[in-house]
Amino acid sequence: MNFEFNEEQKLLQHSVEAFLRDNYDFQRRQQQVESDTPFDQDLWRQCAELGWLGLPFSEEDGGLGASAVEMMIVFEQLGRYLVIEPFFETLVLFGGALKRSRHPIRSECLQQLISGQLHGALAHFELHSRGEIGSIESVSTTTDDGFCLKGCKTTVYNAPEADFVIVSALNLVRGEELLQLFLLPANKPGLEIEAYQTTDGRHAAELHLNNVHVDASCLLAEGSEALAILRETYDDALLLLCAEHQGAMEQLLRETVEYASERKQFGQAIGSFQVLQHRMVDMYIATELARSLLYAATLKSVDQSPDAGLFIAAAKVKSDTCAKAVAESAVQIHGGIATTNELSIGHYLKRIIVVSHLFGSTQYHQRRFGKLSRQLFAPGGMA
Amino acid sequence: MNFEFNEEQKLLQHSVEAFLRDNYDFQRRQQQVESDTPFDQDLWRQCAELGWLGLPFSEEDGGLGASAVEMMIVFEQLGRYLVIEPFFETLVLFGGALKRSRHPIRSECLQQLISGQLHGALAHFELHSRGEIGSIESVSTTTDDGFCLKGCKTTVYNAPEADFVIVSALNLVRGEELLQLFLLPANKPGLEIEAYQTTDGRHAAELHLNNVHVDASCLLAEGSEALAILRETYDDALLLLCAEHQGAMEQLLRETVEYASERKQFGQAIGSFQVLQHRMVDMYIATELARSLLYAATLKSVDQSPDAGLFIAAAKVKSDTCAKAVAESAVQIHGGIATTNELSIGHYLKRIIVVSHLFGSTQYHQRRFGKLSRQLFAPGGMA
Amino acid sequence: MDLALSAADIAFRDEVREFLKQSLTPSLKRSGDLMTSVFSNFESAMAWQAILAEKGWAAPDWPVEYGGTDWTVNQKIIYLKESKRAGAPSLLPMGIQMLGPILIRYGTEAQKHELLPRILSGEDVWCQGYSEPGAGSDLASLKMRAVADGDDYILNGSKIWTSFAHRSNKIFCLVKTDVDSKPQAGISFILVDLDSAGVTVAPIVSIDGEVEQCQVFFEDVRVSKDNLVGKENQGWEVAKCLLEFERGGYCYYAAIEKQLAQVRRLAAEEKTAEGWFYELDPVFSTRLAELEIEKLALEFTENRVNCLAEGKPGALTSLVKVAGTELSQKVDALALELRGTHLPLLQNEALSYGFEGGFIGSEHGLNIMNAYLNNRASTIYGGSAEIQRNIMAKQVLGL
Amino acid sequence: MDLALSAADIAFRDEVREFLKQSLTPSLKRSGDLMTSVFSNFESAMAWQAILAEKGWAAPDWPVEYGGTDWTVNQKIIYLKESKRAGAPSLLPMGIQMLGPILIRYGTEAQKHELLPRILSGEDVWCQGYSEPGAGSDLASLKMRAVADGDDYILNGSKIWTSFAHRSNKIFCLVKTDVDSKPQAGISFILVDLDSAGVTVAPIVSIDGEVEQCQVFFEDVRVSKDNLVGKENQGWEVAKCLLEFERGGYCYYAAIEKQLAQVRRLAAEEKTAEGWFYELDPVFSTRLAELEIEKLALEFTENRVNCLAEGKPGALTSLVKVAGTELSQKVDALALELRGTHLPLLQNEALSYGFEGGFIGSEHGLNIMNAYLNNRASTIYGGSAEIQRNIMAKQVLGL
Repeated sequence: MNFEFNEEQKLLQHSVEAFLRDNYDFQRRQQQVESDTPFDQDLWRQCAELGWLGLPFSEEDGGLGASAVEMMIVFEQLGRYLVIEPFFETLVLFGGALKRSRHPIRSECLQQLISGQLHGALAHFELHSRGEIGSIESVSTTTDDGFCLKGCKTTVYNAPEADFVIVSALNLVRGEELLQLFLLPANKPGLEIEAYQTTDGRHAAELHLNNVHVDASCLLAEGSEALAILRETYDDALLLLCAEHQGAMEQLLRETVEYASERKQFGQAIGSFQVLQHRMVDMYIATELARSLLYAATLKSVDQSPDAGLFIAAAKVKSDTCAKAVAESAVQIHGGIATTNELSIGHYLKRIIVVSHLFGSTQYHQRRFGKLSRQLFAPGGMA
Repeated sequence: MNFEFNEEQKLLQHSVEAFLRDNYDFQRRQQQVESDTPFDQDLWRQCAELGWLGLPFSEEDGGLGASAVEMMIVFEQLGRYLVIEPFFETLVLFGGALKRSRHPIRSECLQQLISGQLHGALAHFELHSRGEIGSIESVSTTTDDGFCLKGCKTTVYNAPEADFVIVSALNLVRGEELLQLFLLPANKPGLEIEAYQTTDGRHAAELHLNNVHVDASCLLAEGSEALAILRETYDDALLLLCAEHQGAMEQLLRETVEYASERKQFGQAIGSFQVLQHRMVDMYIATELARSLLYAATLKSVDQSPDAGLFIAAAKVKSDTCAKAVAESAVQIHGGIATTNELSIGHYLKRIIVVSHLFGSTQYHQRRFGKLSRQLFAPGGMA
Repeated sequence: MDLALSAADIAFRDEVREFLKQSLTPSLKRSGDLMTSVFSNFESAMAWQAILAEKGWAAPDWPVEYGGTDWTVNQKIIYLKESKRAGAPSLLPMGIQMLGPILIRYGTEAQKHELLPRILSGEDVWCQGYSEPGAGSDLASLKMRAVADGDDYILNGSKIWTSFAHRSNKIFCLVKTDVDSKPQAGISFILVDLDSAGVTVAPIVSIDGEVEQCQVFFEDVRVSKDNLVGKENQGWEVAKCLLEFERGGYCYYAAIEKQLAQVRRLAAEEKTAEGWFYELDPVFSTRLAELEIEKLALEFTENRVNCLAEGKPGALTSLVKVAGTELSQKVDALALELRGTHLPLLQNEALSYGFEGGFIGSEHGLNIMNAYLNNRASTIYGGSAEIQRNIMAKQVLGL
Repeated sequence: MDLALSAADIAFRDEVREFLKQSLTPSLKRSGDLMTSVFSNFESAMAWQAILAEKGWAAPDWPVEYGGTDWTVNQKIIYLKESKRAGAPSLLPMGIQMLGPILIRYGTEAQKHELLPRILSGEDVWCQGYSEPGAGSDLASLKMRAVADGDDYILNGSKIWTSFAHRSNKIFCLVKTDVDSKPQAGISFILVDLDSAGVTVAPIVSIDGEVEQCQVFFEDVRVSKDNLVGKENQGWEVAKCLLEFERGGYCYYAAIEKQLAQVRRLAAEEKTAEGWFYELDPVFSTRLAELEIEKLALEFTENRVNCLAEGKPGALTSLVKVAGTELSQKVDALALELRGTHLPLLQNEALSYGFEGGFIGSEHGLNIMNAYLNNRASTIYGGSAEIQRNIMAKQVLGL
């Protein structure tokens, strides 16, 4: 066992951190959030030039074939700097689903993505899914030359900026519901994008499928293949959300300790009050415990270990719980100022709360862990 | 609304407290616990002379007809002084069930009880009951001249000292299980009492019903009447356990604050450390919140309000939770010494843990509250 | 000891219920149901105040001669509880709840005569100038100065966390009138027109995108000495008294009961990942039962405190404030779970008074993310949870 | 970064498993499964130590020349984990874990030569004289004195919380050899025979009725200066080093894994009030899942710490101690629920080594109430949870 990054990984961590430190301080981030454009296209192009957009893709798709560990390193920094550019949506969700498909368009599409010219969104979950991949209601009906899609996808991040959208629906075939994934251009007639800015400074949409007619060629995958694509993509995604949380926790702890050391009340630095000291220690403990599970789950995922799913569920529960506690403590210790738009603290809190509920709540992942645990742990324990 | 005791109630509180202060300090209590006799017969007789054993019984039964408020007052003091004498078992459980029956022996039996000459035990719950009154497995078979009882009652407090035992069993009548309550002399053949001292310093037993043959005259009640007797008796009992917790919490808080003010470490009283101060404040908050629900539930019970059951479940949950937290904090703040037999703190902890699990766990009462709450709260809220 | 309502109280309760039934319009009720903080939105609060003022119920705590009521403590509790339960908006407390009682106790006859009616009528909207930048809970360290100049003072400094200053025309302030004295001495309590020359109001945008708080800047603002409440340099006494009104004048459990009602409503509408309604989910039910039980404990604690103190708030208000705000935050967390995937949507305009347009997601959960975010401040303002615990350690436990 | 075990480690793991399968008798395993504290009962610990000593595995952390092993950090973790998982009793740590490494680092050749073999063989049973009455976590304020008298010291004072002093023949003590110096200076580390004249051992009965702790009294006890470990007045350095061994030498997650296994076993046997098994109860399962997840987080934190520190315990041990003991107490609470109505029964004799008599209730839950009560002390001894947080605030956060 070994929990140290190797030299290349340290280099990657260093260069992402240095880039964001120079290009992404909180003030500039806020200017971007409050501007008319959803994110910084120049920055995106720079990242493409740095090769970062190619990280999670195989070399034959034009990427760098980085592992989950490298992705974790990058997302920790994205979380730390509250980056709103759609790395998660375009690379991990859209790109993640696409790269796992066998569709002829895959390679071309990914190459455009890697060069920074193409954005995508994955529109799978719906109002009632609550994280359960199998639980959607959108319907695909087979037509003469393809399919007709009906339904509504909820809170689809990056949909307003996407060139392509991957959409899921259920097709009733001989009384069985067959899961299908489609790759559609975002301007497809019938695809209505009800866009809004999100509380965490990004852009998302309700995506209405109003009888969207698509060619058979749009079918990306179906059945167990489609399910596997989604499951693997969301497993990756959950891990990277944990990594984002991790970066946020680190930064919240750092800023809180700094603030508490400077801010005076009743004639002394508030960091000298034992109750606040212990609360900050609990932030530290939470951060470290979450980090351990993040590492463990990421490495299990790299190993494609049979208990990887179990560890990912565990990491998500722990990461959500810890990140929420850390952010709430950071607000409490900062006091009123942290509840304003001015300070970064409240923005971390918002991102953490939102992310913690997007793909199923803590309760959901806890229950998922329980089920997987009974399967894996029960007979004689894990090896 | 009014939450003050009236003059008689204050007087009662004062006299019980004064009596215990003079006669029941912790050292003497421990001598009694470590002695050969389960409890102090002299003290019991004194209490009989003071009339306290008659409190919960009606005047026609020779009692004083005190309300749940007066009983609460007494039990708070019993809890505060960790009294091991079987007020709860003989008066509340055994006496409580007996006084609600219409059996001819009732009055005579209660008079003996009130005069301090008779002890009893209520043997209803079994290993798998977990607080659910309807959930027992002991069987009663109808015979020519009575019944034959088989089964096992678990953790029957005061059984080793009881003259009479009230025992429950299910009789299969026309395919329906009929709940029956029997009043038996404790030396009845077949009634095997496997006695032990409990961790909270009292005496209890596993009570084995090895084909106990009883006359028809031993039948105290059956069917819905038996169920009502048990339900009302245990509702009273739960409230008085909360009252006991309440007295324990008060005393734990008092002793902890005192200890923390005196005990020095690192050159200062440990009570000057802010973290311990806040922990003691949380003990105080818990104690007061629990007290409020205890009062509310007791008054609902006096009023025979339709939501009394709901409030009793709520009070039990809150009281158990708070008492456990208060006792654990008291141990933590006292440090190692509180984990020894010498100090009272650990004995409060043991009593609190035991009591919190005897008639169903916190989880059980929480669930019971949930069920009752859905019935009562749902349509338009409470009046 | 008893829980009984007297016949008079029952009659009173029925009168309140009937009044609420008649007077709470659907728009007002919607604003009350979808509150995102302890404050209602400004428009609904003022609209509801106008209705109450007409009925004579706008300031129950004031003496009858000033337009108040002669209600007993019990009746005030009944009124608060029934109003919350019916979904009435909250009135802005700065004038009615805070300044009013102070004027009645410390004000001159002229001040009472002139100002109290204007509070009731809504002509004057007051805000509170207590905290200053860099000194949140630490009132004794305030820096804003009032220097005497003939019959006037010249004010310089800044106040922060002044709720609704951007919607107010007046402010009451704590100012330093003697800088050489000890921290708590040399403080005075003074009334200032916000349209005075030299006053600037800067709104503070909250993390939920709304503005409730402001910072107010004072640059050589001239105010007549007639505007002092109480004597010069005795403002600390007035301030402490007001803090007690602020802490005591709130019915936490009724607000939490409303939160819980919302949670139950959503739990009957929203489904878990397993496909059943949340209200049928055992884990969710257990968490809800836990909080309902805590609500009951708080409710009867507040009742006890109110009965004990006969309406006069005491040290126990610290307990109630801590227990109330912390419980309320636990209910928030449960509500987040129900709102689920729609949490990123802050649809602030859909929460405004009289809104009739469209929105995304369930209407019953529209305010949940806002309320969660806003309510983080409840354990900070008005004496943080830490300060309250310090107070209890000292005053109650003698540590 | 990887989680992989090397081929050598896998072979080692299999060797450990095979050894445990062969050597752990049912009585030893029962004692291991029904531990009521961090200590096994004395008899089973010594019996297991004898078996390990024969195998050469009794003191993995010692150098090979003194009877230790050359295991890597990973191998030591594997060994600890497999031992716990198989239900092996714990060895008493005072000799092997604490004094041994101290002697190896600070002892004279004579001390090492004479004492180390006697620790391994079980001839010497050591206890630890650190805490004194009135100074639990505050080691710097100790009062026990050693006054030089020729080649000897004369010892006077008292030590408390000396685990298993009543079963030991020797004690290592921190004593004050220079009373005029600053608190942490003037302390020496000395070895004492418990059968010396003037030593009295008074057992302390715990709230679970067992004796693990003692108080030891020293009245004019004469000890040769040869019994110093390290130099006179330099005991503080030795003590600090030992505290780190004490804090670092424990595998919290493996013990918690065992607790959780017991909970799962009971949950498969015990039924809820509703009549189904606890393992099928959604609320119970959720609570269990919560704790299992926390256990995993702790497990990989301990793994990380062990890898980082290459076997040398550092400041992160405070984190592990706090997280480990507090989690362990949460598992206790869940176990109480399962034990239910049988909690009042402390059947201590049924927990003794080799016991074959009868008892009441499920055997799998026999130790639950004892373990709960005993484990309350885990957040107190060895530096309380509060002290550990103070340490982290200072050392890690720089506050």
